[in-house]
Amino acid sequence: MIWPIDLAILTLVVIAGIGALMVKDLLGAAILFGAYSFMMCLLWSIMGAVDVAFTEASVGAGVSTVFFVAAVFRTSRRTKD
Amino acid sequence: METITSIRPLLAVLVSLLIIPLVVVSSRSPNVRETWTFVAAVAKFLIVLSMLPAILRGTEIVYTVVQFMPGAAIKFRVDALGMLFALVSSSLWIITSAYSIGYMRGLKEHGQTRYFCFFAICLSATIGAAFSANLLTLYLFYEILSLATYPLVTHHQDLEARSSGRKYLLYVVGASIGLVLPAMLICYNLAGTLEFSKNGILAGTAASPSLLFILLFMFVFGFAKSAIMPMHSWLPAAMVAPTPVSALLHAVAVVKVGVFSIVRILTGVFGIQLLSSSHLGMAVCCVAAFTILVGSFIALSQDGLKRLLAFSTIAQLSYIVLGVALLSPKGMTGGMLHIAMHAFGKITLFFCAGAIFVATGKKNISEMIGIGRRMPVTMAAFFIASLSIIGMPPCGGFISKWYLALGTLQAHQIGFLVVLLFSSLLNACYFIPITYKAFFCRPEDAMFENKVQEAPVFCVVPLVITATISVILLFYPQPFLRLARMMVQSITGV
Amino acid sequence: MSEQYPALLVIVPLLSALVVSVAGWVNKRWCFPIAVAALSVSAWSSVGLLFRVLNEGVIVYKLGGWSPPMGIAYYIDYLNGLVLPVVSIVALLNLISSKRTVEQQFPDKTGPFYTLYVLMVTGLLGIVVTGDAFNLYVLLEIASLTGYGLLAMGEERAPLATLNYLYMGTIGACFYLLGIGYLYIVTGSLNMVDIARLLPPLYQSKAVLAAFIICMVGVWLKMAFFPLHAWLPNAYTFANSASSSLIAPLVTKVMVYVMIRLMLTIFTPKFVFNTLAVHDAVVWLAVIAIAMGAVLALKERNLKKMLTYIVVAEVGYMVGGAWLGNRAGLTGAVLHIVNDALMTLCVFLVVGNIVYKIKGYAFGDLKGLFAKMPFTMGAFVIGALSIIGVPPTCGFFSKWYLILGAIQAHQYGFMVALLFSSLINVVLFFRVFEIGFYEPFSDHEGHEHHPAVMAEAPLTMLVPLYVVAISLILVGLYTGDIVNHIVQFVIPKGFM
Amino acid sequence: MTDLISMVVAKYNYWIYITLMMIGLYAMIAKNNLVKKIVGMNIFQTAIILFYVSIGVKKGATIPILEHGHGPNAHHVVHAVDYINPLPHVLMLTAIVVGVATLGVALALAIRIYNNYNTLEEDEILAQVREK
Amino acid sequence: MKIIGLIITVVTGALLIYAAADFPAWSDPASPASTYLSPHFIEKTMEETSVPNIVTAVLADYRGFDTMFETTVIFSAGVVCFFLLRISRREEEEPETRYYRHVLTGVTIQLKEGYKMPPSADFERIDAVWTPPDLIIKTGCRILIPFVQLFALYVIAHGHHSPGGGFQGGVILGASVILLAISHDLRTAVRRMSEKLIGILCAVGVFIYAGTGALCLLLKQNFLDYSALAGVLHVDPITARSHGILIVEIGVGIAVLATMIWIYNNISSAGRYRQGL
Repeated sequence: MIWPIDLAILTLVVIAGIGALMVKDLLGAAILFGAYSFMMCLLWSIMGAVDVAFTEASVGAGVSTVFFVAAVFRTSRRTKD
Repeated sequence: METITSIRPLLAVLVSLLIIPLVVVSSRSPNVRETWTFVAAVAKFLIVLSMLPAILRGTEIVYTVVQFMPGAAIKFRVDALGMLFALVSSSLWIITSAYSIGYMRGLKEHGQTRYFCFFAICLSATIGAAFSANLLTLYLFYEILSLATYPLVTHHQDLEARSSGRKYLLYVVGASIGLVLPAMLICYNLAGTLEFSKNGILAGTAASPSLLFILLFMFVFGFAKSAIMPMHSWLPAAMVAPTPVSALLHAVAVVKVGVFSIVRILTGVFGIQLLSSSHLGMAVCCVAAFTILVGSFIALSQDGLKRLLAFSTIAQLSYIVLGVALLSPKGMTGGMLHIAMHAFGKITLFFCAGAIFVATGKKNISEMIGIGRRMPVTMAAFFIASLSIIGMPPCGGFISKWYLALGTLQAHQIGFLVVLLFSSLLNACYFIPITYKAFFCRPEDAMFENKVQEAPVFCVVPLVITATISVILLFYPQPFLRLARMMVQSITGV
Repeated sequence: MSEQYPALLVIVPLLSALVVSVAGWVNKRWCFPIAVAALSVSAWSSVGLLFRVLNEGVIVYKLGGWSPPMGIAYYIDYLNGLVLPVVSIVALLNLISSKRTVEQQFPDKTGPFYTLYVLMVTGLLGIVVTGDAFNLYVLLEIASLTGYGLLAMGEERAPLATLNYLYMGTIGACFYLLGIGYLYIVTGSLNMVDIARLLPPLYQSKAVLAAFIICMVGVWLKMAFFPLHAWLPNAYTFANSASSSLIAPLVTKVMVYVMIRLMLTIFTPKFVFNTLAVHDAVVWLAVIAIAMGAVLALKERNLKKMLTYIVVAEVGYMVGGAWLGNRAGLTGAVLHIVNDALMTLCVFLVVGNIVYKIKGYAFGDLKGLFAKMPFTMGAFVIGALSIIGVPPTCGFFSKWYLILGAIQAHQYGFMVALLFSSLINVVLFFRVFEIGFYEPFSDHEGHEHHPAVMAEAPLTMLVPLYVVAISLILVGLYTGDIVNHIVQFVIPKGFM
Repeated sequence: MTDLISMVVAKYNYWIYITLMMIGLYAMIAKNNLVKKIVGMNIFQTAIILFYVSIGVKKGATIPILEHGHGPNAHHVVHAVDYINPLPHVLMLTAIVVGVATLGVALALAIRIYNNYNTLEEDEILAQVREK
Repeated sequence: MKIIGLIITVVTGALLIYAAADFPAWSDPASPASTYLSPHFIEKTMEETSVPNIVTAVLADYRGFDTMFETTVIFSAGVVCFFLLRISRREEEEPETRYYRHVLTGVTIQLKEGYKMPPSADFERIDAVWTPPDLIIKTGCRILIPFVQLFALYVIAHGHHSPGGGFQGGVILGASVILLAISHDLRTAVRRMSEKLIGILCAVGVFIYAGTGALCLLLKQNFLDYSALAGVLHVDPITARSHGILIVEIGVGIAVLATMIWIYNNISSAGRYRQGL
């Protein structure tokens, strides 16, 4: 394990997570959440949890994001916070 | 003491429940419906009566239905006191059923099927309470009785009935859940059993005097059906019920179950040794004496006949409590005997009030001047019954009062003797004028025509019977006196 | 076959949920009979299991043939042996009773409804039967997810209330998962019995302490223990009556079971009551829960919502009883799981009948109900008396043990709270009775004869209702046997 | 002090997981928008997954797939220290699935709410409810 | 609410940080989690199940019961989404005007209420908000999808030896159909996989899993004990376990595939099944 990469990804995870919650647009939040999931997936593959990472890549970064986008498309992008 | 195991106590309780489906099914044909009620009433009385010889021999009949935990079960034990009470209430049910038919049909009341159903439940609960062998069973039937009486009290389904029903529930159910239930559990925790025993289950436990004091009054006030002041004000309110309900329940079954429970608490849970050694009996006596006097005074100022009878009942109930709480053998005998004597007297009075209402629609005493000319039989019965309540010969009430008076002397409590005599005087003050005005008013004051027009025969016959029994009881007070004596003997050994 | 009862209990409903789902696409009329058959098998096997437990003691069933702690195992002891029949029978009765409601409310979606219904029961049964801490989480999620689906179909406000439930439920389940993770990190095991074996040397560890707190908070969230109850009233009130009468009786009770399981089996009473010694505080929380539940119920002018607050108060009963830390209290809590499930089912079935006929459950809709639906209201009276705690209904006896436990533990606050809530319940229910009985007020002393127009619910709804109502009394009468033969073995030896 | 620093450094994964979890929890409680709450819920869940995966990590070990599983050297001796603990991974596969299932249900609910009230902001919905 | 949230968060966080102090050091090979159960799995998996990917073995065999319910969770999520969102034909109001598009020429015609189009392969029904799909995306996806699906099948089949398995493969398969729905439109995707098929496939997938377990039960073994299948498959019990795992992974794959599409269909069209994204 290369700790600078590990640390960098951990930082990115936190930033993407906070970003997904802060951004004032739900579509943006959905995409940032996808990024967050992808970072998480990288983190887990670094930790050796390949199956978990694979699942997260397909579910978290893939299908979940699609669900979010679909739901936002069917409702509204507007958010106050 | 010898005991027999027999299912008869349970049968006596269940028989009136079993006819309820039949009553409901035959609700379309009133005659069939009333026949069922009669069948049940007679059957119940016969079952109770069939146990009498055994009890008089000095045996007890025991039957356990379910055992919940050690010392707490649904269990029946028929002893002399329970027998006394059961005899009174089951015999009066037959008479009240007849009276109910006359009253309800005479007034074309609605919901008669409901009325007869709940009446039957009430009687089951009363007999159950009379035969209960432990506090839990007693509580069970006490609660059933409270709830089954509610639809009867509020039978008219109008605003007044609702507010009275609220008051009734607040006092009776509120007190039993709020006071009796915790007191019972504390007892169970202290003694490990709830079974009534001769010496009292609390004797010999580590309860401190202050705890005993608190427990005693939780019970005395918790059984609010006994209408000990300040828990009395539901009783006058409950007089909105149809008169047969007031007659049987508020003169006999419900209120007597309250008093009966207190007697059981005093004799079976605390035990007279404990009560006399801790002077708790005195405290109960004081409360009872207070209730007797205040109740009588309030009765004096009432105009509504049923309200007057209600306050009179409040006072009379406390006689029983006073008698037992005196802890002297004679006083206890008097108190227990008063359960029977007062029942026959008071039920007659209520029947009369109902008969007057059916025949004339009058409820207030001030409207009854000269009524003796129109309803001579009813008013004659009224007079006899009021003599019984006052405690004058030739009526049964005299015997119980006599024993009570002796009891005060035996307990060296002259103060309570004064209370008794004074309250008898007050009783006379509020009863005698009614009869007097009914018969001996000046013709120009009379509010009724001089023409005999009695209530329906179903109303009149029962009250004549009960009045007659009241008189007979003076000359032949058996088996009630014998039962009361046996009970006292088994408790005190005297 | 009887040695496979533990598997049948969960597998039969699971498989038939799938069959129901397919049947929903092929022919909708098959869904209901299949669901009934499945739950009947479950009920049968749960009763069979209870008798096996009574005869043989604890039953271990190894799933996949792997012995624990490698694989997942079912442990059926007296505690879940008692709870299983309750869950399956309650679910079965409610299923039969709600047939008409479902057809009325979701004419096109009976297939998915029954699928979710049976899946939910699968989840609840699985929670009760499993001996693996993580497996419990998965089943918890099945029960929750299907529950969200069932609850959200209702009135206009139902989806929002359910979404709030979903947030809270997810937090609760995740807390539980996290707590199990903490236990796993210090013990390395997921099997409940195995964890209990490994824990004693670690009692002083901060991680174990945190695991316990987190698990408890999670479970409390799911069971709506005050002050974590905010999601419950709305979610249950606005749901359709078929779902609320499944979920209200069972979910909180099953979560109480999980709490008792955590306390007795995983963390063991020694840790909970001796090492931790916070039970006084929890009992006081329960006191507040009971009091607040009662007071909030008093505020409501709506029958169903009133009942949901009573559910909140009842949760306080059970939590308080379990945390009293003595035999009587725990007996009361376990007994109350059974009794409260039946009581709540009874009153919610009544609400279901009322909604089916009257299409409303606000107090204003209840006028004249005793005349319109006398049989339904008769059962309601029995249910109400049981909730109030009038003998010989079962509610009295669990209250009896709870109060006895409170006295023995010198927790007089808890005793007062129980009595207070009983009294408030009297007020609550008699208020409803009054409306149903008096209003519209009869004129002039009621001497008129009103021909009452009966509009009673159909027999398929009344029969299950009366089965429940009568069982309230029967369970009450057989309390002694239940306690002597089952409940007293639930409590570990050496417990006060 | 060095103890503290070394503890902080040695368990930094745990700190990150706690941070993420608290971010998610805060969002679920405090955010006003329903979809934002759902995002928060998913962050909360993934944080727990991160925690579990961190439990499984073992220094000097490789991914939990046996080398030479089949073939000529199939049945050589396997040492536990060489492979990462697989159990948390298994558990977390389940947790991820549960997460996506919950997400689907939550979004379905959000869409229904939007159909009823035409907004996703909780305060606006509550205002509409109160008006009725 | 914000302040309450902050307080709750801080308190919870403080508790967790406090507890983390007692954790074994991170990535410590001697921690209880690494020394208690996992060595058994790592060392015995090959002997007992003949599956090199330990995660797969534990997932589908040792803890196969968990995984069965995991599949059930996803199945119930699908049913819940359908139950909540799908607007049945009875409730659905037909739009007053319908639009049809001639596939070859792109000519769009509008039909007022009451008129119906004769069924014809040349015309396709479209919605009012229809936008022409981008040719590049359409063609690109059409080429991509077969490869995605092929890879997904590989992931399922090769789950014994490499990362992956039924769940991941199923998600990817589902994603390929979702990709079709996104790149074309929902009607196209639904035409390929009808709603009824999806609904039945979900149940069938879970049924394969649970049914395999139940089969073991019928063969006088405990539920999900795949070694019972040895007699049916004519292999030794260890290999039977390996095959059993493959069977249930296929079941998982089918269930997940169908459910993902189902959820997407319902969410993206809000239950109307007309225009997707």
